[in-house]
Amino acid sequence: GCGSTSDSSSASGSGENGGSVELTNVSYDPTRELYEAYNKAFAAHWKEQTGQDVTVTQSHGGSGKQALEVANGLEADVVTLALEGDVDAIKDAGLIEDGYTEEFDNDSAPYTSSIVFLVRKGNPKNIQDWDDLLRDDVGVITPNPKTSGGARWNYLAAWYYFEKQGQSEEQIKESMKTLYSHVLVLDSGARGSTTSFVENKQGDVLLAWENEAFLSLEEYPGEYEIVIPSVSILCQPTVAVVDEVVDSRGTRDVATEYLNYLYSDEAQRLEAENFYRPSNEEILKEYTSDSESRTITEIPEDNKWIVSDGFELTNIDHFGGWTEATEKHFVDGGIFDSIYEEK
Amino acid sequence: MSTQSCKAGLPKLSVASDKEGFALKQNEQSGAVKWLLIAFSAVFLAVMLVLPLVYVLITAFREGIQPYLEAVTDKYALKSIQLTLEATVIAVIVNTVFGLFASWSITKFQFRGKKIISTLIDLPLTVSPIIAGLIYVLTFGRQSFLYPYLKSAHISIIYAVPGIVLATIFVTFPFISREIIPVLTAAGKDEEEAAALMGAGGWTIFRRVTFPHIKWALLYGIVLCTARAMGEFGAVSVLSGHLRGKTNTMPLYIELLYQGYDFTGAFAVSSILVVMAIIILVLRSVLEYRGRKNEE
Amino acid sequence: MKKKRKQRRVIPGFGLSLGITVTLLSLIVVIPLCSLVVFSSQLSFSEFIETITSPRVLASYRVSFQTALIASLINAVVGLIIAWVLVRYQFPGKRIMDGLIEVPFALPTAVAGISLTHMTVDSGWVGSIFHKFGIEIAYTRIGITIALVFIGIPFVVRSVQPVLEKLDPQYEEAASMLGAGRTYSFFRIIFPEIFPALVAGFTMAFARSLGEYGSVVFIAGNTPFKTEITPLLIMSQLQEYDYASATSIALVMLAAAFLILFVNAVLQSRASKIVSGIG
Amino acid sequence: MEKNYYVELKGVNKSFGSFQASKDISFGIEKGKLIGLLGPSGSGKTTILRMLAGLETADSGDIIIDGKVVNDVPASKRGIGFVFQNYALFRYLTVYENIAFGLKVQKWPKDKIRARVEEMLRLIGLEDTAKRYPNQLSGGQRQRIAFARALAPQPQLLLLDEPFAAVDAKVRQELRSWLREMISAVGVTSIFVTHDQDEAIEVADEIIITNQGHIEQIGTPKDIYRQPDTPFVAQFIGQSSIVEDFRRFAGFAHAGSNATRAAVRPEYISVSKQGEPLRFPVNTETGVVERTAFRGSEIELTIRVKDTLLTAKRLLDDTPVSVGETVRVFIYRLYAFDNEKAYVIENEALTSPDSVVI
Amino acid sequence: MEKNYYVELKGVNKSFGSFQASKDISFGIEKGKLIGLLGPSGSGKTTILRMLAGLETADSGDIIIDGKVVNDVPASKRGIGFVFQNYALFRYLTVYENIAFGLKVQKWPKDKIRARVEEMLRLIGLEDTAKRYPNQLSGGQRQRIAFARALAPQPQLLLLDEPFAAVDAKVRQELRSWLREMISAVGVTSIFVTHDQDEAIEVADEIIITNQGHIEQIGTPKDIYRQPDTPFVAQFIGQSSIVEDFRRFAGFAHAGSNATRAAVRPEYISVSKQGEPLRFPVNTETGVVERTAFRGSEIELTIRVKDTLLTAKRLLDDTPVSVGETVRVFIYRLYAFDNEKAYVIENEALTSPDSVVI
Ligand SMILES: Nc1ncnc2c1ncn2[C@@H]1O[C@H](COP(=O)(O)OP(=O)(O)OP(=O)(O)O)[C@@H](O)[C@H]1O
Ligand SMILES: Nc1ncnc2c1ncn2[C@@H]1O[C@H](COP(=O)(O)OP(=O)(O)OP(=O)(O)O)[C@@H](O)[C@H]1O
Ligand SMILES: [Mg+2]
Ligand SMILES: [Mg+2]
Ligand SMILES: O=S(=O)([O-])[O-]
Repeated sequence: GCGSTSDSSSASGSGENGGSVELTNVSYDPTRELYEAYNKAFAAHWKEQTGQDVTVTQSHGGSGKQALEVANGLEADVVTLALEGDVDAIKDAGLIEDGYTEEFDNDSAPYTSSIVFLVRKGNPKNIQDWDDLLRDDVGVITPNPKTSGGARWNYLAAWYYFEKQGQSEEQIKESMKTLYSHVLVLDSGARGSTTSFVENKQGDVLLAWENEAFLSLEEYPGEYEIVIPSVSILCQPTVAVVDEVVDSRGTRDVATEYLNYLYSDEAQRLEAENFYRPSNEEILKEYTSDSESRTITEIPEDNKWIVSDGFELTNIDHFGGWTEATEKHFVDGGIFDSIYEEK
Repeated sequence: MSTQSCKAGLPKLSVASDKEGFALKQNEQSGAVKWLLIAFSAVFLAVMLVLPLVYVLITAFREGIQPYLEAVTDKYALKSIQLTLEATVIAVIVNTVFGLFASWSITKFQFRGKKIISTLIDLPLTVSPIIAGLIYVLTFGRQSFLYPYLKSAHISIIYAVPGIVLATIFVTFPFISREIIPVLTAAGKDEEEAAALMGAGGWTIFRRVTFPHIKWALLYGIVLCTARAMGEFGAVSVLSGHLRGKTNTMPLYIELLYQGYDFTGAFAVSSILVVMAIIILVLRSVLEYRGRKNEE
Repeated sequence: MKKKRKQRRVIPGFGLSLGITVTLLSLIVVIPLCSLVVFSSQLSFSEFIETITSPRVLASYRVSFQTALIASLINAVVGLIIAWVLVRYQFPGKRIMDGLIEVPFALPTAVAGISLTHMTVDSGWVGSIFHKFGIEIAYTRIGITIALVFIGIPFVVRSVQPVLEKLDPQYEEAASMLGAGRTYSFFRIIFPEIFPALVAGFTMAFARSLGEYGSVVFIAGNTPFKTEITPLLIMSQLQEYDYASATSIALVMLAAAFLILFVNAVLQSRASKIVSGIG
Repeated sequence: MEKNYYVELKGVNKSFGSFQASKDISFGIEKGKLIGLLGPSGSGKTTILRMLAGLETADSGDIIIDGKVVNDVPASKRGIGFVFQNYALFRYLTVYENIAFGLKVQKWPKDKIRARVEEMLRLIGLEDTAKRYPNQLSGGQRQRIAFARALAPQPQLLLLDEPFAAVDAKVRQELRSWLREMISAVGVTSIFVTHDQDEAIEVADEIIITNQGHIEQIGTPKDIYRQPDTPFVAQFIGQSSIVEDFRRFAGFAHAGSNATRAAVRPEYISVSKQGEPLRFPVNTETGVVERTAFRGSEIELTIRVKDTLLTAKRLLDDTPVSVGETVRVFIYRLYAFDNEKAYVIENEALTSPDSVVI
Repeated sequence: MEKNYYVELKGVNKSFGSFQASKDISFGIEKGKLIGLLGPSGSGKTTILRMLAGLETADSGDIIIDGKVVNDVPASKRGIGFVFQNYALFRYLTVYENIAFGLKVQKWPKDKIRARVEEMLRLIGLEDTAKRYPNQLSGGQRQRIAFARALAPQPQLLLLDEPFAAVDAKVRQELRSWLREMISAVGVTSIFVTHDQDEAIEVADEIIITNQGHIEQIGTPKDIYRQPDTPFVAQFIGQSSIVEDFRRFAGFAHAGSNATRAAVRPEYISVSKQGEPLRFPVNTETGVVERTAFRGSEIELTIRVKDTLLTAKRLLDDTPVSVGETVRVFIYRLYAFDNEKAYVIENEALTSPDSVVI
């Protein structure tokens, strides 16, 4: 009973009016709520523009894992992943053409984010910064950098902190090892970690996407607090059209528009409301507060949730871009592996 | 090699026997031990098996009936139920066909390679579901030599419904044959020989002579196969691609809800799965009880 | 002597049934399993050895084997008691108890995993009790073990139960006529009779536990070196696109499953040699 | 005057649910005797044996062994040897361990156990099987091991439930004599159950005949064979033809008692060809041979006499008789019975003085 | 001159793996005869039957039924009735459906099936069991149903594999005569397998004796009983005592042939008390009675004669003989055998003119 033709290839032309089209968006873990909202907006937009009904099928999971599944045959028209490095993996498999980062604005990152700490109400362990994670009484929750994009950002942010402390590479590795030895649960995706921390009450601190942390604040008002470390990293989730798939399914137009529309004002606001930082400076400002407090206990009434000052954000360029960073830290036998191997 | 070894592999659902004979009499002498053991068993089963069931149901209705209904009638929930049922039905059909033919050839004929075949039939029982998923990824994925052909024929197997069905078939593959083979082995082949001698054809022999012997074993095999197929998580998870509404079976959808902070939804869908499985188990008991009664 | 005539098969349907059997078997089991071997051969032998003996992998074997072993041992003991209770005693609620044994089959592993996790976290129904005594269940090996006990219990009960039911009461009567007490005759006479079935049930539970994923991922902390089971490691290798490692480790697991089955087969054949002369 | 019984049952009853398997069973057995419990299937033989052994509890009545009422003594404490129908040898123990089992339980010292087991093995002539498992033995050998196992702890009473049921015809024959000799050699009081009359007659010192839960007759094999007490025994024992109205036969017309039916055994019928000299010329009947069957050493004849079919035998070396031939039939003796009792009745020719003998 | 055989086997061989279960089997059976295949367990009886039925394929040799070589005719087309050892009744079909099965397969019209099944049920006297399932019948009843099922499609040849093995001793006795009569009534050529000589002797027109895969002797029961051809048959048939050097016995010193061993059957031994008149005063031996056993209608004596134990019988009504008594023993006849053949040897007293008869 195997071998029926896949039903995801049933795009019925992109005729001027009427008809329908299906699109598959393979994304990373925390964007579930964002794309649920965005897909509605986009459907309306596309209907208006072409008269076609568009149905978007979502798939979420650890970003790295998602990328590999796409590379391995999961038929995604577009990927909206946690980092460029993951899209590169798909590119390396030959599914995406070179130069995809130039295809859309802002290096094909329609929204950005950063890494923050989520702690329990009242911050009982008084966790303020990265070095607090080295304390023996602190249990840390973060996903597996091998499979999760967020986890890689977490890792690099921590690395950068220790670097800033003036530690040598050996010392940094030592610190990282200590940090990871405090990790209680190493899930395969950001959402898995959030569940472990929030629902299953594991650990004292969750290293989280900013958006994920705010979402928890929203879902569990009064139960958690966000602590912004003194140093973090600007996360640039990257989107791309999967050329091989759209070409074979004839969905390039809608797929391209799907990603393009992420930069529209409507979408940018939607992203901000889902706690992603819009790439549109104007809209970014609408949500930026002037507070300098690095502890956030609730979502501000005025919806200005973005704290812009009082801490330093590095970015991937500091690590020489994703190719280099992956090569050094995350490949098999990279630094991350060595952190585990020597136990 | 594993033909024999797995003989006791699949649990037998047996109707509790009433004849106690000697044992009962002896136990009269040591009521204390008896009740101690019964109590131990009851507590163990209550905590290990009943409590999780109760937990699922209670959590499902924690927020009342309305959210429950919403959760289980959600578009994606219905899709996942449909997919699960599809995969289960196909797996049961394939495995029933396989089970019947396999047990027929193994118990009614002598041939070379029989041992190997029975070993291979049992193999999926001991293979981790993850590995079960993995082998299909390897066989049909992009890096497989088959991929270009599949691609040009527009056939998707992994990260699509066929992969899910395949994985489900694999993990439940031996369930039915393993129930039937011991019954047929015990029954021997005299009756079939007698029928063949009288000139009966294969189908007649099967329908009139063999089938009545195996019907309860077959029913039990189907029940186990169904229950396991509906609940399969690991193998399907590897192959699914988690496309919401397309390749999410119920267990995967439950995971998705669970991770989307929708615990009510997760447990609501779980409760459906639990109830379906319990219905099947009960149905089977009733059918078997009735059938056995009729036979007497 | 003339060449032997070919044995005619009396019962019809040999070609058809064997044909269908072999075809399905090849398509669903044999060919896919072969790709496992093919893929693991991407690695050289030394790489293969290195992969399957790297510290994290070794640690995952330890976790998997340890928890599976403990769980199956618990199952062997508890399963034996339950089977005994179900066969030998008459008490109210017996039928229900008998029907319950199948619950782990009916309850999907993921659901089982989630609900067991919820129950055993520090704030859970069961976890809170143990938490008072400083025992953590969820996200520890204890949790994994509990999940494995859950999925393994029917194997033991259902393999011992029929043997116990069929066990001729005369063995016990004979022992008691020779003056043996109940305990003595249980260990000397009954136990050897049900031992092969117990081993078979234990083996199945063990093999299943080694491979179990669904119920364990939720309750295991999934922390490398501590609570990462081998199937999860294979899963993460898979998700890391490291097929060579995934298949290598999968091969080890497969070999382990075979070994377990083989040991069982040897024990069964020993037992059957003693009682029937055919090994 | 009461005898000095070693084993005694007094008014024992036993029901399974509403079915009464033993009805008011009373009998006594002297020390050293070998008793056969004989009866049709389901007549309650095994039940009696199991109550004696303590494997079943009597509903009422007393079981007395060696002067002690043992009603409340558990099976394991009665010190009785029991040989089960299918032996119930422990399958996972070797022959040696099987025989040693009872001794180990009684905590005999190791060397004594060894000596005793070896002695038993010698006794049953199976010294070289000590290390084997039961399934590696033939049926007859297993039977002997079961016997040795039961005897090893030196019980004062040995019970055997159909000890020969599971062995095949040829071996059974040998085993019977063997067991008979063994038991008299050891001198243990024994009761064995059988539903085969040849077996009971051949092996037992005394036979207890059971039927539908009660005892029909107790006596030596010869008594039982020659003097059946009840209609059941008259018909059950021997290979009888049943005659509806025996008074029609010459020589039985004036028999006392009002019984009309009778059992006639082949060995009490003499068949002569026309012209052969007759021992009792009076009271012979004529009959027509309906069937002859070769029975190895004899020829079995089915003869119609006065509309009744009788079975008789002639020796192989006698002049052959053929089907349809008219022959002369003389019935020496028959067992008449009514609903309650059986009576031995001899042909009047044997008892009245006016019968002429040539 | 060749007989007109209905069934014939010519040089048939069959091996299972390296084990040769049938060695050069050749025999012929006339139409309408009832043949017994008799031999010890494992001697290849079932194998022969199964090859005839087509359930097993002979490695070489021809099987001829009704003049046609059927080697290549499949079992289902040979039109043979087969009664399996354990009946192989269809457990999930009623008695009626069991008997009707073969007819349905042959697409008989419904009303004819009904008529035939009812006829068969009447024939076997089980009209009222039609609706029952096999497990609701007794062993003897099942046997009859199996028989009816095999006969219903009117086969020309009926094969029965140990038809009485599964029923108990008393029922077996009845069934034997029943079957014998049934088969002669129906007139179907039949072959039945047994390992019980009494059964074969009683039921069969002709007996084929098998041993270790080959045929030892073919003949009527009487022939086989009286004239065993081979050492195996001489020992296998009857209840013989084996004598190591029979020439030591008076009356056998000058027997031709160089055989030394012999089988002596009880019925060829006459035992007389001292003082009883002797039929053959010459060539008697004296012996000491070692054991007497009551055997119902007879007394079995074990007598030591010239250091050899002989089994003999005396009638119950003869003057009793007691253990230790010296008696006179006359052996009429014995079966001497060497490694290849058996010879009937009569006591010289019976053949030489100088023996005196009183
Ligand atoms: N445990 C029991 N429960 C119910 N009925 C029983 C039980 N044991 C024996 N019976 C019944 O009691 C009757 C006598 O049984 P018992 O075994 O003593 O007969 P038996 O003379 O030994 O027969 P057989 O020769 O067949 O062994 C039978 O009708 C049997 O069905
Ligand atoms: N299918 C088989 N495979 C191997 N050996 C066989 C097979 N069938 C029969 N044999 C062997 O062939 C020999 C003859 O077997 P067969 O069944 O013909 O004996 P039999 O005379 O019918 O014995 P019994 O009286 O025990 O039924 C036996 O030694 C048996 O083990
Ligand atoms: Mg009995
Ligand atoms: Mg046979
Ligand atoms: O969604 S993650 O890739 O950040 O796990």
